[in-house]
Amino acid sequence: MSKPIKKILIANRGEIAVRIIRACKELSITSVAVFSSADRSACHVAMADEAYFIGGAPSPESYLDQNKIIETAKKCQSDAIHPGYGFLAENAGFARRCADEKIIFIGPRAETIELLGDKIQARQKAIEAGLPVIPGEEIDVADSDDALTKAKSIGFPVLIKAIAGGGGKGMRVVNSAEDFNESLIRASSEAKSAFGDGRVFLEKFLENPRHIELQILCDAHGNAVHLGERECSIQRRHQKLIEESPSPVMTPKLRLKMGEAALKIARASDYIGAGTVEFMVDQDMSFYFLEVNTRLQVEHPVTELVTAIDLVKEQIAIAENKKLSFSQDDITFSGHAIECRLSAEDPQQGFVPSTGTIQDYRIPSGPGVRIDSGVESGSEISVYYDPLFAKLIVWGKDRSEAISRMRRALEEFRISGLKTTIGFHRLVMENDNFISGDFSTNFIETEYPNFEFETAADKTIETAAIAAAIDKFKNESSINLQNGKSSRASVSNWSLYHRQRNMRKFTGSR
Amino acid sequence: MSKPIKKILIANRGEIAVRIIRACKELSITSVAVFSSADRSACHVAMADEAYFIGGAPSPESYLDQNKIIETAKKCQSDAIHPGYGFLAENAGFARRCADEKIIFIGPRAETIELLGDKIQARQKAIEAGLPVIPGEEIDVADSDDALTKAKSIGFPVLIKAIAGGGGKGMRVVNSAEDFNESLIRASSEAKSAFGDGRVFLEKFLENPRHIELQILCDAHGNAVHLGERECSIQRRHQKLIEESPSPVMTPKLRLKMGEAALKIARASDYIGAGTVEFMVDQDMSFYFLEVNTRLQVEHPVTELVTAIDLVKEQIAIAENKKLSFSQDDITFSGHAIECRLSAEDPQQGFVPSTGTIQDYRIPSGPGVRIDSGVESGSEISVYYDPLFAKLIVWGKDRSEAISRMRRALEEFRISGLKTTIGFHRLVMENDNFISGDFSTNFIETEYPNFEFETAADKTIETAAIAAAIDKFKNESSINLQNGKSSRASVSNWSLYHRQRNMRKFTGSR
Amino acid sequence: MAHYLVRSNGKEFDIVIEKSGDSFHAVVNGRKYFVQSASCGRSKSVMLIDGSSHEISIKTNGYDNSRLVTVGPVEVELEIDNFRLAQLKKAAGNGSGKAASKEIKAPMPGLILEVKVSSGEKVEPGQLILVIEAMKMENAVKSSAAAVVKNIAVSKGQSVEKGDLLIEFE
Amino acid sequence: MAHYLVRSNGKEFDIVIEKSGDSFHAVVNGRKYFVQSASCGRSKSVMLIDGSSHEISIKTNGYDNSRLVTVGPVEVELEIDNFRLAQLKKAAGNGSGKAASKEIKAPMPGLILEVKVSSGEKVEPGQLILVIEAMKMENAVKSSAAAVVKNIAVSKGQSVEKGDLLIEFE
Repeated sequence: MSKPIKKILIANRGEIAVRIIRACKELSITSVAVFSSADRSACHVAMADEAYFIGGAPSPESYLDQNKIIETAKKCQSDAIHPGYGFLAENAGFARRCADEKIIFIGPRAETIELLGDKIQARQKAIEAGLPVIPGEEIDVADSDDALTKAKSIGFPVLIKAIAGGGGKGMRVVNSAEDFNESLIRASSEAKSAFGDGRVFLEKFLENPRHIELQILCDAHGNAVHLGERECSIQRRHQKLIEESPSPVMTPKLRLKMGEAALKIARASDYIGAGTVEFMVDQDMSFYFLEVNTRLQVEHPVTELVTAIDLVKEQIAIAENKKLSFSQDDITFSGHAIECRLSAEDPQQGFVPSTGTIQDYRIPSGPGVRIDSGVESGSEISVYYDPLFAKLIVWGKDRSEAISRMRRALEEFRISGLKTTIGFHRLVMENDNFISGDFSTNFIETEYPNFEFETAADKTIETAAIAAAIDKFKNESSINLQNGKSSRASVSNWSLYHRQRNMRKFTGSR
Repeated sequence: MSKPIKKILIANRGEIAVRIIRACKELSITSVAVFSSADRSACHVAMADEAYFIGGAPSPESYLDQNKIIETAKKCQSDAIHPGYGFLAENAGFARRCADEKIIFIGPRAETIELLGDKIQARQKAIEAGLPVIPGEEIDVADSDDALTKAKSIGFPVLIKAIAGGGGKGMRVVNSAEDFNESLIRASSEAKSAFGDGRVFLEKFLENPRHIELQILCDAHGNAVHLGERECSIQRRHQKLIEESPSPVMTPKLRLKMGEAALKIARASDYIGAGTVEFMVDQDMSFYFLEVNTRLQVEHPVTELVTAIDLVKEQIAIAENKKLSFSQDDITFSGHAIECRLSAEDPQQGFVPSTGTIQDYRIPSGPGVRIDSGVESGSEISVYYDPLFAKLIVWGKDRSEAISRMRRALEEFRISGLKTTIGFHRLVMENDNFISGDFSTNFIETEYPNFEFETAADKTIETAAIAAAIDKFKNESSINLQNGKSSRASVSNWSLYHRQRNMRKFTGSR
Repeated sequence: MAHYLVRSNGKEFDIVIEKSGDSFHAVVNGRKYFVQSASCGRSKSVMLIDGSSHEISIKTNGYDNSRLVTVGPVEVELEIDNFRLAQLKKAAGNGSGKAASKEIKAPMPGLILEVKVSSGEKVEPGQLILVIEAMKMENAVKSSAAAVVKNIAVSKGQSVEKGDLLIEFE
Repeated sequence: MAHYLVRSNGKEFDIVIEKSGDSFHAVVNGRKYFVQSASCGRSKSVMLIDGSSHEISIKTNGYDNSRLVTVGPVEVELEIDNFRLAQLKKAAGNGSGKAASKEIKAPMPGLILEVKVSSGEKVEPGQLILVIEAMKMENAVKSSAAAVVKNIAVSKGQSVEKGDLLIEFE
């Protein structure tokens, strides 16, 4: 029996909190934001119907504090909690606590999160369900000699990755035995600090693979569908930068096979909710199960644009115990969607985070453009959270239209006050290998080694120089007028006024 | 044979110029803006690749000056001119001049514009093509007695409308013989000043009709399709305010019939390009031919959202002599789209135009929201041009989702510095008769007689009062601190600094 | 602690504000609220009243006591005074109750197309007084009551700004 | 008329600006352009160079001669001087050619996770010096050349701002 949700606490911040609040508003569900001391005036707080303070800026004191979040949900009588992505989204303990407190956790059941969150168990499940996997095994970080032996037997290059978590944290590619030990320690330490679990897994590193993932939706009544794939190969340090759907290399036949594989592991793990089954696809188009993300993905909008299905609303409907309102045959794919993740990072300096107050924020619009943004003019980007500040997603009737639309939209975007990756995305949209669809997860390091990006074109620098000269000329004229330092000995008030009016005219103020 | 267009001069301004520039950018066509002295720093000038000054602020000195526009097009070597809507869009003489100068006019042929621009001829053509028309005839403004006799024979209420032009200008509904004479003079004078042609036509005024129009596309090779209907009944003084597709009363059978009728008149007038065939639909769902608009409509985006066809790009392709890339059977309709026209008008004061400089302009975004805007922060709305500053268009899987999304998007919109119709649109989106789809062209005057709109809710006024009090409290505390007018006799520099820091904290600045 | 009187649209709010740590207590016509307020950019702030979130922007009309407060997408005009000052003003009894309108001002900027009355003429309610063209539309200006025209301040063909005096009645 | 020298990214522009009615003539390294410039809002303007349209925003670094000019979506940093002043500066020959880096500054704000060297230690090019955590990522800071550590300005667990001194070499 379906039970309507009336109030949702969103245990997140930034663009994904805004995304979920928008869905709530359209469903007439009361939205509740929570915020840290760094987010008192953040967009998600301003947009939500209600908002409650939950602690200090560092996430363990606020967005990761289960007690405070549960307490707030109970105090304001929220029926449900949407965790977004990151923070508590894939925390089985938190999902279980919600269940104990009779608060609906908008995500898969705790057991499913637990099973699939452990890469070893998930891999085992995938093997049992008949999915192809990449050769590999768990290693003991303490026994570095044994680990090295195992790495050698798999054969370099190998990939070390955290058993808990994802998103590129606690992940290292090791090309040779010499670098193995340090990488192992770094990966494990990063995993421990990010997920509280230092265990790592070792697997064969595929050369020039593609990262392709399938979106799934499963209700509590045994209905499960996939919503096609997302191509996520454009990555830097295992962090996705650009995603699209369909994949430029996808065929209907391969989509059918990968979709079936995705639904097999979903069924094997009694999956309920929205989820993503990630695969590596090698150069001969063989695919290997990678992991299941038991949450809404950052890149979910590309799927929404090609299927016209609202994934957040579907998540909520599933959490309300509703049946899916469509079957696999009802799902059609139309056109092509691309997403660029816009981050407060400086690509010219190796993508170091850039912090500051956003000024002059102007988002593009017009046909086929969607922005999921978590900031506006006056917002502050702090060191505490993920540097992703907005996602720019476009739809086109085909890939070529989508790329030219993305180019147009990136050109319209304005933001000042800090460095962003917008210019970098503009470069990629002009890159021949990107345009031809011929790329792998090595795209960034192959195309832009040492982060050497083209700077402004000569013509643009000349334009800037002229602009600066005109500006200085105008200011100097204006200062002369204001100070009365005119070449003429005396200027009557009236003629001064008259000249200022003229000046206003030529500067275009009316 | 198709001939690629390389450079388009856009003989327009505001949101429609921006819309066309966006299409040009995505097609790698060089865009050329023209501007009057009131538009030196307007959005369309900033966005175009090139821009040229064409004269004074009043449109006859600039946007309506055919000589200057043709001269500019030749000087900058534009292959084509896109007229947008309004201004020269339906001027057969201008279309003919473009043809003479070997500049492609992006619109129907001059003969078609001439034929259909004359309501009498268009009506005759429609009758010949077998379309149903409303009873009526042309009248002689000078012979008011004869005109009144004709009005009486048709039967009051009657509609007086300008034979030239459209958009509600030179149009009057007359309910009784007493008001007839003055209305006739006003309508004719308005028509003369707007279109240079004071001739008027008299027809039976339908009670509670709907205004439904069909979008057509016809190439130069004899292929013609319709793209479904737009429901445009929400009007004020014959100016459309809200449009949607599909119409809430449309059936597949009626769409087929109206689509066939639209294509009949298109074929009868050798139509080439994008166009709109307008119909009145009465309460028993009989439809009557009204007129053909031989241009892109303001409301074209709702059709784009439900058909996924880019009408501006199709216009350009047709102008390049390309064949339509789809047939009627390829056109499918998905979901529901609604457009709100956002104007600088004050609904509380009878929709009087509001002028000024736009401040704090923030457009909504997120899933299913499109903005076609011609302004940004710092833009000036002057008295010289149409008060429409932006269009907000949403897509939803059904009408109900589209309405709730429109509500959400209108709530996100911010603009200050002048009065707008945004609040009015929010009221309409909550109106039961709008929500049920039960309305006619009389909706505004029936639902909001005397422009008596609900003002801010009591709770909102209370919130504003608290905000003002807190703000005053903060400012007074801050002034006290700055002036050292503390109640304590002396304050050390350090403790003053400390208190200011605290204050910053509680005001949320970091 | 501070005590204010806020008036808007015929409503009065007696408001006492007290600071409480980073936040405030507001007592509004006797009802107590917990208020948090954080600024964002120059003129914007986010205000939480007992947890309810509001995006606020406040514009001051220069030196005086009137404010334009934007609550989300809604604009509210109001006047705020220190409570004691407001009481004094009231006691002084500066007249309320607007006099009947003795003039017509331009409802919008535009061009006078026609003036349909003459000085000394007696007009009926709803009678057409003049026609203004603005943004390509002709707008009829009619009288709201019976009156006698005293002075016509504009003539045909003249451009007017919003608020300009058009007609005075006796 | 005014004469400027603009420098950016190793390029020099000798620019003469002359007013011409509402517009300007700009002679840039001997080439003449017709320039129209209209401001829009506080810091924005639309500039047409021989008809080519550019959206411009200019930020000044306070008192000095450096500017951050945004041309459409592209930021360009440059320096502008009056031409004669620039010539004088050049004649005075204030030293160019940067000295080799003798220190490591924090490339981003963050938390020092580990310091892998000690004072007096000789380091090789590419050697791991320290690890900074920022936005949940660990970032390895390595030496760019062989050097001897003179001073370690930070310690494990310390928060640093971008540009803070981390390590000095001899």
